This record gives sequence, structure tokens and C-alpha cells, in this order.
Amino acid sequence: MNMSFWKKLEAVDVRLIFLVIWIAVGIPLLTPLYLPLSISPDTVKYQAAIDALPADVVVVFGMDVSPAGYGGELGPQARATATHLFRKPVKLIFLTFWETGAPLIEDVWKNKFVVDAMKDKKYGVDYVNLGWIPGTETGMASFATDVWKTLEKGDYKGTKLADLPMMAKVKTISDIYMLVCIETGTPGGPEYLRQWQARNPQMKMLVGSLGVSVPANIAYVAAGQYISILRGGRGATEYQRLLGIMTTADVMGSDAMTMSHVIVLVFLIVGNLGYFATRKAKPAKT
Amino acid sequence: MPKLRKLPGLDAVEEAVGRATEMARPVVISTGIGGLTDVTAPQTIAGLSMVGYVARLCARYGARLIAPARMPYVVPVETEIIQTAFNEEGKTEEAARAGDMVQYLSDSQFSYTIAYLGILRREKPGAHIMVGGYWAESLQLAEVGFTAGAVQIAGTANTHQIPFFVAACDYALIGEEIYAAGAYLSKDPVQSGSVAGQDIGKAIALILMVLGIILNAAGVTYFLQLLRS
Amino acid sequence: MSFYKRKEIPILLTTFIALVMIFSTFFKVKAAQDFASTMQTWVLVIVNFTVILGIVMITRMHKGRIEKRKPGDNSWIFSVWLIVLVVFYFLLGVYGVESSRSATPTRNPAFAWVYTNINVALDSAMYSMLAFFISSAAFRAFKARTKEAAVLLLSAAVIMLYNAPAGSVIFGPLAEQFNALSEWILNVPNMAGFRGILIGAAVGAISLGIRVMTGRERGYLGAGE
Amino acid sequence: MLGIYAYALFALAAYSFTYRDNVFFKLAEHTYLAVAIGYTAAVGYGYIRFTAVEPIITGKNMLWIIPLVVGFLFVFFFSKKYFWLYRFPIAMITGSGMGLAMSGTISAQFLAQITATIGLPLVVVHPKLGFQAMDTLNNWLIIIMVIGTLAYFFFSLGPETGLGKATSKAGLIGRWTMMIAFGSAFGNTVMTRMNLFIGVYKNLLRDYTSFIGLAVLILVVATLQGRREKKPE
Repeated sequence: MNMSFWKKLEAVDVRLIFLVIWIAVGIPLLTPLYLPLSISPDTVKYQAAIDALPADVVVVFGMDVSPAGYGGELGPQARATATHLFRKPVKLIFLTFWETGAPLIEDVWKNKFVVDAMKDKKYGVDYVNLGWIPGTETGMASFATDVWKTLEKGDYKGTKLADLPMMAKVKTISDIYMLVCIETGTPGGPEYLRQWQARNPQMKMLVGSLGVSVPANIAYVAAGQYISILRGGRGATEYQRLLGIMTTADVMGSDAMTMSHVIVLVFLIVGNLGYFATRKAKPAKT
Repeated sequence: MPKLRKLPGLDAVEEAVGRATEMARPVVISTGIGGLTDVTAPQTIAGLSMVGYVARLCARYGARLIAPARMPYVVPVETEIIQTAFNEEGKTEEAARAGDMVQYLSDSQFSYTIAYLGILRREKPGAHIMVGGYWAESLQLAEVGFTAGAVQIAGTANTHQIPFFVAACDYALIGEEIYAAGAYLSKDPVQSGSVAGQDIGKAIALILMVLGIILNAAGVTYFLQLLRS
Repeated sequence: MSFYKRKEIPILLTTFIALVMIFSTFFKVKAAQDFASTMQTWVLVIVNFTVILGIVMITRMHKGRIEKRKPGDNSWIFSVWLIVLVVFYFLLGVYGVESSRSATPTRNPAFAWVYTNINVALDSAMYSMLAFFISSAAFRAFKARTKEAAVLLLSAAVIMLYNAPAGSVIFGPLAEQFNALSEWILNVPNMAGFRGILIGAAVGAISLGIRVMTGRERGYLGAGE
Repeated sequence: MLGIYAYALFALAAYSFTYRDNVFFKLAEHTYLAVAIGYTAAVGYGYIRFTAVEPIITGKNMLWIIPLVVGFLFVFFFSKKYFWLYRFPIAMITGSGMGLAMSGTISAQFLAQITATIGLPLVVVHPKLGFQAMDTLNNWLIIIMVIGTLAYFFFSLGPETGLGKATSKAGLIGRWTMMIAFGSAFGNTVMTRMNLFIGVYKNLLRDYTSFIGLAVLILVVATLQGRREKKPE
């Protein structure tokens, strides 16, 4: 190795590093590169679980999300999941135990891929929106034991459950085949486990998780309580890719993200190579 | 009087100030962007005691001192601390100018940061000391301080920022160490007693923890309930 | 006169307020809780008052710079600009408050425009500048100088790869094991390390609090040591 | 429209700091300081005006005079003779702050972290899957690492005593634990920081012409300025 090259590298002007970032992050923002995106096994399992849904089973979509979470990582997750679920011949119940989640359900329905997937679905027959159910964990318990009594107020617009044909066969938690929960925090997955899965051990669970909560949530997957999770913004992108619903802007954002991480790692590696290459020349310092 | 474990970061302060003096460069010290009104008050107070120590060293060696401040109400406090330190070292003439050494920047986080970065770049400090509550600006200050060529000693109890100080500064004070700083540097027996007090606090934490784990394993949950309430 | 100048009275005041505040958190006594909440709003009034005084401080500082300007150095012009702008913008805000009869100066459209297009823009620009400093730190500071530094470096690299969208492509069939390792790092040493630091820092803060309340630590009143 | 230009100008002027100090950066710096200080001061004025002054004027609550008077004592900081009066407002601020800090740290930091550690089961048995060796091991590791980290922070036991030696040994575990923790925390922040930058970058690219034009202008001016400043010694 040419020593002087490494020495120069060790003393490189920090501004060169900054310039490299401008360029490396800028390129994917100007033209999409379609960089390889690893699909983590969890996302594959998540998709497969929805793909494997038998016809006419009842699936609950828990939109337990805050606006901040929705604006960040969870919005794309919710939209992709709803698109996929609407493509399947299943009965869908949208609900939330977060007061802030209720308007977000309707926002999901406005997404163009979701609109596309739900155009042949009929409200009340194929899907319902039960809106916000108050009482957090107590509300969950109450829903699990008696859906109709908990929802005497009706659905999100006040329509009585009796007027929603698909609700006729949904009386307790035993009638739910699967729960998909997009969660910001408490109440979320662990509360559903205690109140719902404990009462109906057959009920399958999928969870859309914030990036920061992934390490905590993975424990539930390992224990077999969740089938799988979506890992933050990255999981959302992977899922969109699998479903083929990525827009160019999505691709650019994800490429820029990949590039920025690659660059930081390259700096880390090059910095250390330079350090070790030049260190031999100098007397060892302790 | 208990003998204290060495804290290299604190031992290095005097050398750093000496080096700055030799190079005819100023010393920059700040107490972070926490104030005195909330949970970060203890960190700011720990930083203020560092200001006192560094001001004294600057007075002794004749180094120029710059203390950027975020909260307007910290300005009079730092001014008086610096004034007292210079007076006690017999530098009454400089003490009168203490007001110029403390620079109020801005109480909004990033405009404080932009002005602070400007100071680091233009004044090229020989020593840069940060002790107190720091947030996202920690790495910016540390990186620009490094390019300015300063010896950097930094400490905070904000757990998320400690990694940046550890990586980017010459010496880092981790969490609790900033609270021991005042006592460690004063070499005064009464103050060292307070460090011993901190150790007793940690011993209590350890005992509570071990006792709780044993009781819990034995099936006694009462203790845990008690601590939780 | 000198009696009032002494620091005992302020220290007693500090100690009294602090004690009542602590008492009100752990014992639900209505009088103490009322006192605590009143005290918090009073402190807010005082702090906001000092923020207004900040204008005087910054103006005095930059007035000094204008007076002490050296020939050839034109940076004093920026000090003039700062003084003019801060006074003008503050008065505009006061006008916004008084004319809308509400506590929010942004009711004035001109005031709000400057805020969103200058203050918010610079806020996000400054914050995002961290991307540059993270990179330069990765290059120069994260070096395996010692075994400990090597561990720090490795764990940073692992978690970065774990977070990168294309990260686990590199590991191919071992991706699942790699993810498990990353999660172990986050859930075990990362959690335990920060928990230990938090407990230690809490002890330090409490012991400092006791020193303040017993009057042994009086740095916040401008005492040198 | 003007807003987009102002945004691009000030963002790029701030970024130009990473190249070198220049007039655009100085302009951004001083403008930012003036606007930020003016903004918080105006908000502070609005707060005082309607929280404290209004109830006094309308005679609803005269007690608000107290914080106003105490706050006013700060003004004496500018006086040579009566400067010590500033200590009263500081004493009040600090009293309230320390009160909050101590009660907050005792419950949220000290006790909560201890109980979280106590609550870890020493043997993990899953109702369906049975004994979990990995989780059991991890719980033990967490306990050992927390204790090790705490041991690292013992200051006064003296290096010669038996207890001192024991804690410094345990503290070694703590040091290693913390190094892994610091590294992973650093790695974990890269994503959010880069996200922020990508966001600003996207905003700047909304209008190519202003982005490129302003960037070139700032770079040229900064370079020329740098050359000129180097010449006179």
C-alpha cells in the first residue's frame, strides 16, 4: 500500500466529507436509482399471513396511532396494510382505541391504492368502521366479551350494528380470525394480548411497529404471540415494494436513506483503514 | 477523608487551560441549554460550579474566557461567579470586565447553536469545556470545537448525548460524574464527603435492587408493589 | 444593608419552595399542590420577564461591538442589523399581541411570515446539519484506538447496518441471525447500560439537590465555590 | 414565492458554515439571532400580558403583582450598587426547578429504573413454549450489567481497600456495557438525523434554479472572501 495515500486520507479536509454527502444523498433525490432493498423475513411473513387468509373470515384493523406516528413511519404501513387487506375476500372491521386514531382511518381510505382496492367493496357488508372505542384496556376487555353491548352507539357515524349485515356474526372475540394492529404505544399490542388473545388463543396477530419499538416487539414474535411485525419506516417500504405499490417519491426517499447509511459506513471503514495503515509508521501510543 | 477515584476528564481541565494560555487562545465554557426551572436544573448547577473552577484557572494563568449562555437569567449568575473567581485570584481589573466574558446568545436552541458555532470558528479556543444539559447540539459543538483545534472536555447527564461526547471529545464526563466534579476539584474534605454521600445513594440503589430480586424470586411481591406505588 | 445582601435569605427561599414542591408530589395535600402550581406559573412569569430582558442584554453586547470596531473589519454592520431587527421584530410582536388581544403574537401576519420563513427554515437547517457532523465524526472519531473504542465502533456499525434499508442484503442467508444480534445489543447491553447511568445520574442529582437545600452548594447565586 | 427564496437563502447560508465563515453565514447568524430573540420575547410579552397583567388591570387577581415585582428585580443586575437583588428571582426559579427535579428524578428515574430491574424474572417460562433459556440468560445479563454500570460510578471507596478493588472489577463490566450502549445509541441516531437532512434537501430541490443559483453565489462569495482575508498578514 502506498503510505502517503493513507496519510493524506487521514488528514483529509473535513469539507470533502461534507461534499460527498451532498452528492451521495442528492443523486437519488434527483433520479430514482432503484437500489436493492433487502426484504426482511418479518415483512415476508407479514405479507404471507395476510395472503393466507381464508375467504369470509373477520379481520380487525386496529388503528391505534397518534398523528405524529402516522405522519412518520406508521402512515405508509397503515396504507399498505389496508390496500392488501381490501384485496382479499375477507370481512374487515376498522376500529381504534386511540381517540386520535379515528380521523386517521378515513385518511387511510383516501390513499389512491386503497381506493383502488376497495372499489368493489360495500360498506356494512364487506367492511365497517367502528371508530373510536373509549376506555383503553377496559374498552378492549369489554369489546372482547360483548361486541354489541360495547358498541350500542353504533359505528363511527352512529349506524346501529343491526343495520350492518356483516356484524351479525360478530358477537365476541371468538368470532375474530385475525387482528392487525398499527401501534404507536399504550394501548397497543401488549394490551390486545392480555384482553383479546388471552380470551381467544386462536386469534392471529400482526403488528405494525415504530422503528424504536422494534426491539421490544420482536420478543412477542419470538414467543409466538405475534405472527410477525413491520419494522418501522423500513418495514413499510419493504411491504410497499412487495405489494408493488411504491411511488417514485417513495423510491427516491428510500434510496437517499440507503445512500446516506452506506456513506456513513464507508467513512467509518475508510477512517479505520487509514488509522491502521498510518499507525504502523508511528511509534505506538498508549 | 475518603480518597477519590481518579477522573481523568477533570484532571485534564487545568492542563487544557494552561495549553490555551500558552497558545494565546481563549477558553470557552458553557453550561448547556438546560435552565434552572425544570428537571435539568441540577445539571446546570453542576455546570455553574465548573464555570467557577475554570474562571479561577483562567484568572491564575491569564487566559481569556468566553462563556456563551442560553438562558438570560443565567447571565447574571455566571457573571458574578466569574467576577468572584477573578477577584479571589487578585485580578480585580479583569474581574470588572466579567460582564463581557459572558455572552448571551439566544434562548432558542438552534439560534444559540449557530451563534456558538460562530464563536468557536472565529475565536479558535484552545480549550472548550461543556458541562451541563446538552441536546441535539452536542455533536455540532464538539465537531466544530475539534476543527477549531481545542482540547475538549465535556459532560452531561442526558443519556442520549453522552455517546457523542464520548466519541468526539478528548475527555468525557459520563452522567453522574458531572455531579461529583465540584467536590472532586475543590479538594475540600467537606465536599468530598458529599461524593461519599453519592456513593451511599448508589449503595442503597444496589441493596434495593438485589433485595427486590431475591424477594421477587422467592415469590414475595409486596416489596416491588411498595416501590412502585 | 449588608444583611440583605447576604445569601441566607435567597437560600432559605430556594429551600422552602423546593421542599414544598417535593412534598406536594409525594403527599397529595391540596394546599401544597395549590402552592406548587401557583409557584410554577409565577416562575413562568419571571422567566418570561428575563426573556424580554434578553433583548437588553444582546443589544448591550452588540453596542459594545460597534463601539470597539476596528478599521477594516466590517462585521460591526451585522451588529447594527441585529439590533435594528430584534427591536423591530419584538415591537411588531407586541403590536400583534395588543391588536389581536391574544397572547399569541403570530396573529399578526407579517410577524408570522418572518417566523415561518426565517426562524423555522433556519431551525430545520441547523438541526439537519447534524447529518454532516455525524459523518465527520464517523470518519475521524470512531477509530479502534483501544479495545473499548473498537467495541463502541463495532456496535455502532452493527446498529447502523440494522437500520439501513438495504442493510441486511449483505448478510444474505444470515440476515435473521444478524437482526437477532442487533436486537440483542439494543435490548440487553444498551438497555442495561443506560439504566445504570440513569440510576447513577439520579443519585447525583438528588445529592446535589440536598446540597442546594442545605445551602452548601450556592453556585446558582453567583458564589464562586 | 418569496417564502421559498427566503427558505433556500437562509438554509443554504447556514449550511455554508460547513465550507467557511462568510458574509452569508454572518447574515443568517445575525438574522436568526434577532428573529429568535425577538420571537421569544414577544411570546413572553404576550404571556405576561394576559397571564399576569390582565388579571391585575381587571382586578380579578392582585396576587400576580408578586411575580411581576420579583421578576422586575432582575433589572437591578444592570446596576452596580443593587445588582444583588437579582438573586431573589433566581432563588425562586431555582427552588421551583430543584423541587421539580428532585421529585421527578426520585420517582421517574431512580425508583422506576430499579423496579424495572427487580421485575425481571430469573427463570422465564412461557405458558405455551415452556422454559426459555435465551430470555433467562438475557435477564441475568441485564441484572449483571446494570450492577456493573452502577459499580463503575463509585468514587470514594479508595483503590486499596478490598471493597474498592471489588467495585473497580465490577466497574469494568460496566465500562464494556456502556461502550456497547454508546455505540448502538450512535448507530440508532444516524437514521433520524439523515431523515431530517433528506427532508430539507427535498425542500430545497423543489425549486432547482433558486437552489443552484444561490448555492453557486454563496460558494463564490465565500471563496473570494477567503482569498482576500488570507492575503494581509
